[in-house]
Amino acid sequence: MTSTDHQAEIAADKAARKRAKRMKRFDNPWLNPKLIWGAGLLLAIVALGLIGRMLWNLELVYTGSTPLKLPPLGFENLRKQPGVLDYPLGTDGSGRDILALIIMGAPNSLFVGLLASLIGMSTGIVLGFTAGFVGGRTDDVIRVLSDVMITIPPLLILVVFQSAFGDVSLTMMALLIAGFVWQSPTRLIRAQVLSMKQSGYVQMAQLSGASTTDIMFKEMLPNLIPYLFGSFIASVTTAIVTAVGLEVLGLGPQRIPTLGRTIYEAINAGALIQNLWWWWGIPTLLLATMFIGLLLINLGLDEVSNPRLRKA
Amino acid sequence: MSEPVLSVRGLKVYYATPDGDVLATDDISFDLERGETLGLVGESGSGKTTATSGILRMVSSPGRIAGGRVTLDGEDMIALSDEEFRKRRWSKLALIPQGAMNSLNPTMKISAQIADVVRTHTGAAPDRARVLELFQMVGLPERIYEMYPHELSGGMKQRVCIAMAVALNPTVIIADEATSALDVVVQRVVAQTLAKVRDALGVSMIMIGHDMGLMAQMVDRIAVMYAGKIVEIAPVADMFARPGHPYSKILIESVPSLTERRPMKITEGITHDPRNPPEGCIFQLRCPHVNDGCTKPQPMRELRPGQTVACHRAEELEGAHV
Amino acid sequence: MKLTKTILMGSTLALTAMWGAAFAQNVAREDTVIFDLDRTIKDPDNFNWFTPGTKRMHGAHQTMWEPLFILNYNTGALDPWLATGFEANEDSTEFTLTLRDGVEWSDGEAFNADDVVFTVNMALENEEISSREASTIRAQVASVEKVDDLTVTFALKEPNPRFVVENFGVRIFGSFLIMPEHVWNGEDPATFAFNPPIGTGPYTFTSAATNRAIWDRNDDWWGAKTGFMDLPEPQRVIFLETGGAESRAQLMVTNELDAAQNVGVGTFEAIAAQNPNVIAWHSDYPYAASDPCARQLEINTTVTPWDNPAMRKAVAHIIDRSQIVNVAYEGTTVPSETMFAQYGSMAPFIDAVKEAGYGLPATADVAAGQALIEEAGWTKGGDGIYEKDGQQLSVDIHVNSASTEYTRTIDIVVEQLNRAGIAAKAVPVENGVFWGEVLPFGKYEMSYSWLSCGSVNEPWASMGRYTVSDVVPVGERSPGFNNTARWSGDAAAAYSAIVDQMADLTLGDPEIPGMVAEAYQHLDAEMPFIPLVQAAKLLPMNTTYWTGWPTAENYYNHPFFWWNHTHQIIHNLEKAG
Amino acid sequence: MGRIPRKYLINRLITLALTVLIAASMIWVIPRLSPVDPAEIALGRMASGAGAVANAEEILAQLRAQMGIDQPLIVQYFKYLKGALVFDFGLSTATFPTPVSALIAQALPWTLGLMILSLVITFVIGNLLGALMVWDHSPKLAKVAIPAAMVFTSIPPILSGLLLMWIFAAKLRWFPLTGAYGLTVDPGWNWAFVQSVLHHGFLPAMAIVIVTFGFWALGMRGLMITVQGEDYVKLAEAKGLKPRYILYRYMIRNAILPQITAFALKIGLLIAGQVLVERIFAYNGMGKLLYDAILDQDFPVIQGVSYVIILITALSVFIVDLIYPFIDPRIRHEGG
Repeated sequence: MTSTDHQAEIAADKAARKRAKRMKRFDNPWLNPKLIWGAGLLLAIVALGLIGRMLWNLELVYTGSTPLKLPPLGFENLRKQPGVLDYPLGTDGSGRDILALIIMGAPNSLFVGLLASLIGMSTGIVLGFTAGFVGGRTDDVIRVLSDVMITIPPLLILVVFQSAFGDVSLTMMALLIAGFVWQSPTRLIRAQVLSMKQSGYVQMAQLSGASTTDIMFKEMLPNLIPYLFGSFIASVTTAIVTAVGLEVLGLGPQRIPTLGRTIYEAINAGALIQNLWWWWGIPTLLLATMFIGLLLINLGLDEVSNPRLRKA
Repeated sequence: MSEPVLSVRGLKVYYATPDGDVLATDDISFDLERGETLGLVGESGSGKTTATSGILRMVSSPGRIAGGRVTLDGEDMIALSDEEFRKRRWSKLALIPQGAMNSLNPTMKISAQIADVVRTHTGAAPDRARVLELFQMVGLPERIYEMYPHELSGGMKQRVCIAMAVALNPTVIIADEATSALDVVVQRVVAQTLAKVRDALGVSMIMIGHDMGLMAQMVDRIAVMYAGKIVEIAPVADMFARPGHPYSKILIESVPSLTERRPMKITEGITHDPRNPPEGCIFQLRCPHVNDGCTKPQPMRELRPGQTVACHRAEELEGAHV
Repeated sequence: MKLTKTILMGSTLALTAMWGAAFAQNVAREDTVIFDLDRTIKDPDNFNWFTPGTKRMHGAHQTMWEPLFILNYNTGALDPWLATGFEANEDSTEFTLTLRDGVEWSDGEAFNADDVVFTVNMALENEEISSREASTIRAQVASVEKVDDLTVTFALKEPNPRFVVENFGVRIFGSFLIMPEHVWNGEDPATFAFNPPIGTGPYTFTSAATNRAIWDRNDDWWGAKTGFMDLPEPQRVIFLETGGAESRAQLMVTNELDAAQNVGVGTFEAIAAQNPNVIAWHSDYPYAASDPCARQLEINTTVTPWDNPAMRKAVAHIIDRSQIVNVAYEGTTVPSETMFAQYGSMAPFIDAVKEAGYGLPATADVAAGQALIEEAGWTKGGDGIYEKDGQQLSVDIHVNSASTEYTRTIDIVVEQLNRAGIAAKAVPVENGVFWGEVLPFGKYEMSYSWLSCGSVNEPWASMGRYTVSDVVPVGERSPGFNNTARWSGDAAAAYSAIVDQMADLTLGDPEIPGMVAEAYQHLDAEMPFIPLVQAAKLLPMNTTYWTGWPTAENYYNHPFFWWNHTHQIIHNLEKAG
Repeated sequence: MGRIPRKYLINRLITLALTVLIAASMIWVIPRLSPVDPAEIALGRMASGAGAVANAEEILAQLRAQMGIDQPLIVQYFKYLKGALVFDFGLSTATFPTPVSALIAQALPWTLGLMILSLVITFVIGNLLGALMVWDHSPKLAKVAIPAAMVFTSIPPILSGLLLMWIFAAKLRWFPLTGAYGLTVDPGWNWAFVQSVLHHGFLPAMAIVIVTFGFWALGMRGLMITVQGEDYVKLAEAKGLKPRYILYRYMIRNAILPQITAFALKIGLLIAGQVLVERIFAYNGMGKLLYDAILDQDFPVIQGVSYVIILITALSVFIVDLIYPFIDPRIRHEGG
């Protein structure tokens, strides 16, 4: 073997190793670009909340702490007042700084969405597994319960909450919404469990004397994870949309700034006709960002679990 | 010999991956004579189904037809527009699919699924008598006319697929492992039905499968595929008597008799990375007879009339045991 | 399947029934005046105003049912309408009303003393009819008698010099409306729907759905025939539900509405910028007209530490009224100087209080307030909040969440108190709960309200609400929402004595202003409630089709067109152009 | 189409009755958990107008009697159930003493008519767009435009309504601003009225469509991905069927089935979800009624509306259960 051959071989080997490394990276389906972008957008919102809290004066979320209805920097409002650096995203009709509002509000909306669907999903997982695995009367009860719950309008319950407590906290709101997002994971998991019960490896596990809970959580759960992830993201979206809907109705938390409540106040104050677009527009933009983030994660997850969808 | 009804030349179907193309079907060429049945064999993943996808232009993303020519009745199939090609489908080139269990639309009646293909290509729906005639041809009872797929057994569904394939008297039928999902008895009966229909209509057929025993009974010639390439084509008798390629030998020796079945002989050695095939013979990593010459390109060459093979040691190995 | 069918059929029937009343011929837009309705007409087929609901303010008492008198907010005088005048006896226990001659119901029957006696007796005899006006009559009137066709005498249970203005004069919102005896006779007043309705007004009912009511002019109106007044110019009056500030603003811009309900000042400016024909009470900033109910902070005088008058006084010092005006009202109103609504007719009393030195400053004197708190033994803790015996000085302020006007005001007060060292917190409560459970039972420390509301042309109506006779323990209902602060003690007793004396004096008695000032010293010293700001309503009015709207320059009366006095507005409208 | 076996029908009916009974009981119990006394609230509301009311205790006792809340809870409960059977929910507290049923009768036609229609349109559009996101033959633009359009789903419906109102009614004046029909048309079954109803209904319907189609589109997308991989779709392609025919008969036809169930389950929620759209357009459907009732804490009305929503949902599920075997031949009418 000549030395040039040898060198060529080394080079080829290097190239191959590099290629293998790259392949590995690309082959990891979790590094899907949509997934990364989606997660990035959500993280940006969380970061806005965390970093904003450190850098910005949060006293500005209180009524009357700023001049009214100032536009964002570089714009002018109907009264020809220009935006100022002190309130770069403008102020609302009660003298509150929009930037401070979204620093406080945006993570709150995300928090409600995540918490609600986390609780909802956990309930759904437990009930879905129980219904699918135990079957019989238990299954009937869970099915009827979820059918009943899906028919009851959440508004009714929230109105009662409000009259009982005067106000709802973020956690209470999340709990309430969780009461309306557990049904679909329950159904999904029940159906999956029923079909998986027939599959070989679960029967094998049963024959080998594994306990029911072991089979449920050690054998079946891991196989359901892609479904659960997709379902989780979908329910976060639903929960945020529901929460914002309630806030826009004026039924959300009263004293805690949320994006929905900011939009509610803007609409109540006639912000549209006054061309105070930053008041409703910026929170809406943030909601849209959140939604796009969740949508991208959802699309990304589909591609992870369904390679056919991956682009060349 | 007359003009072949179907001629495939240098067909390449590549699947794109982030790290370069997978050569699912690389440069395959063969002819199908009129009235002939060609068997296409090889182990799973050897590119048999991909090859038919290429011929049927049903390669979906991320795959693509990277080159080659398919001529059917003297017409270049690859050059046709999508819409033109769609019109050729089924009327000239029909498919009996691999998974008959799931190949029928669960929400449409059997008769409607036969009717819609006829209507699409002839402009008029077939009358009931024609559909029943097709049923009779494949041995299906009349009562299934009003039935839905889930009400049929697997064998019946496969017959429906056969009936559907011949509904328009196509020039060529591709039977893609048409019987592999069925149990042995049913398999035999369905295969007989298929043979019967083929003989009755005199249609040319490409039969895909890995069951050499079944092939021996059904086909006129056999093409053996390995890792996306055709390594040998020969008349069925020659193939069984004097296989030219070591891989063909392995396949054949895995069939001890026509009645007894046993798994294909497992060969030692590693398969190559499909993105990065070795220089020269595609089979060199698993071939028991590999030598230095195997790293040189192995073009198909004629071993004897009608039998072509892609192995430079074909002559010396002939007769040798694996 | 059967159930679905039943529902479908039922709703189809309801739909057809709802549209039963046929519309009259089309009336051109320039002959129509469209008023804004901020509520759904829940029960458009029912015109029994004795039961509550939107049964009057969708045009019924603005176009069809006329009051006996209309209180003129500018002059303080009672303008006669269906009645021509009244006389009271010496001690204000007997009132004799004279009705106008020639008044007719729209079906041609004469309107006379029989109708008045019949309607009043109906209210007296039927306890189940629950409208506020009927209850008030029941509470005040002992008996009613017809003297002749045009004269009626009322005997009262107690002396009440304000009897006519309170019951028949459209003092606030409505008045006791007289119903036609020939229609109502023999009907159960609690359930009678009175459909089709008739009245004496120049308009008759044409049709109503949940979101609009249409009234068409009766060219045979008695007023034109007798020369009382010309026929009003609009041929048709529509009350239209608009669905919130944004939509009413858009309707105003596109000239699909002639008079709109309250909007914010920014919204008004935006409307006016897009439609220069739209005007308001004042032609310039602050545009708005003042509302008769001034806003206040009510303090529960039974809860420590707010049972100490000095502490209440301290809060009064800390509150900066001008900031409330600037932020919550965007400058469209003014800080309250006294407990009274600042109408021209109230000027003598307000001036008397101010001259006596009890007028309230517009800005805060935080230092004075803090001095009072410190005198009471509180010291500032590390976080800037006052403490005593390890307890922080804190307060919950209940506020009705129905309007951002309310919540925003309290948000500001809360901020002001916190900055001064009182840990204040707003507790927003739903409208019905606020009025039904919080206020009357004294279940609050401080609350935002307008309970000193009432006086528009004399002081007693407001002042009489804080007398000791209405004091009940916390947990019991304050009678008539009077003195929910539960203000008692020597000062309160002295105040009550003067106010009770005032009650029996006739309207316009020259002694009253002096007595007001005398009584007010006790209020000023003890502050059971702290007047905040005057309330204001910014009502956009459109001059594209109609002119003659009530404004500060054209002050024939106030512009609240959901009140019973709107007859005056409609009579004043003139076609534009 | 076969006939529905009696046993199956009875079974479904029992499930229907049971669901409605439990749900109806829950909406009866929930408001009673609230510490608020409806009679006090009604009185408070009377007083809130002018800040005073005479003879409070007397009126209160009457209100209690008329509302039936002076009776023992168990009596109230059975009275409620009995009333619910004939759609009698007592009297509204906000507009006392209007019967709740009268309020619902006014609102229901609009909800059943236009609002459900718009929900059906949403369902059709959403599913179609979801299918187009997956379909190989969709225009390139669709694959970019549809996911982009789905961002609207994140916008609160009230904002979408206001923006549509602002652009198409206030600025362009293509559509009327508010109301369910014009001021000058004669309500009844005549063309001018129908036209006016459609003209007025378009924007509220659109406001609902653009914020809810994304939900269906996403669901459909997932289902289409699964169906697209099915052998029968591949065979259909090999059969040379026209792509559009494959899309409708082979793909959507199969993918839509779970969506139909979801629609039946969601319909009540969707009706309740459009309260603010109805409010800003002053469109007097069930949503608006519910909105007003919420603002007024008018529990009898909230109860009545919730009951009707529950009934609509339960009936939709019932109907879907009955017709499902006809749209999905794999399912039979079985006992369970």
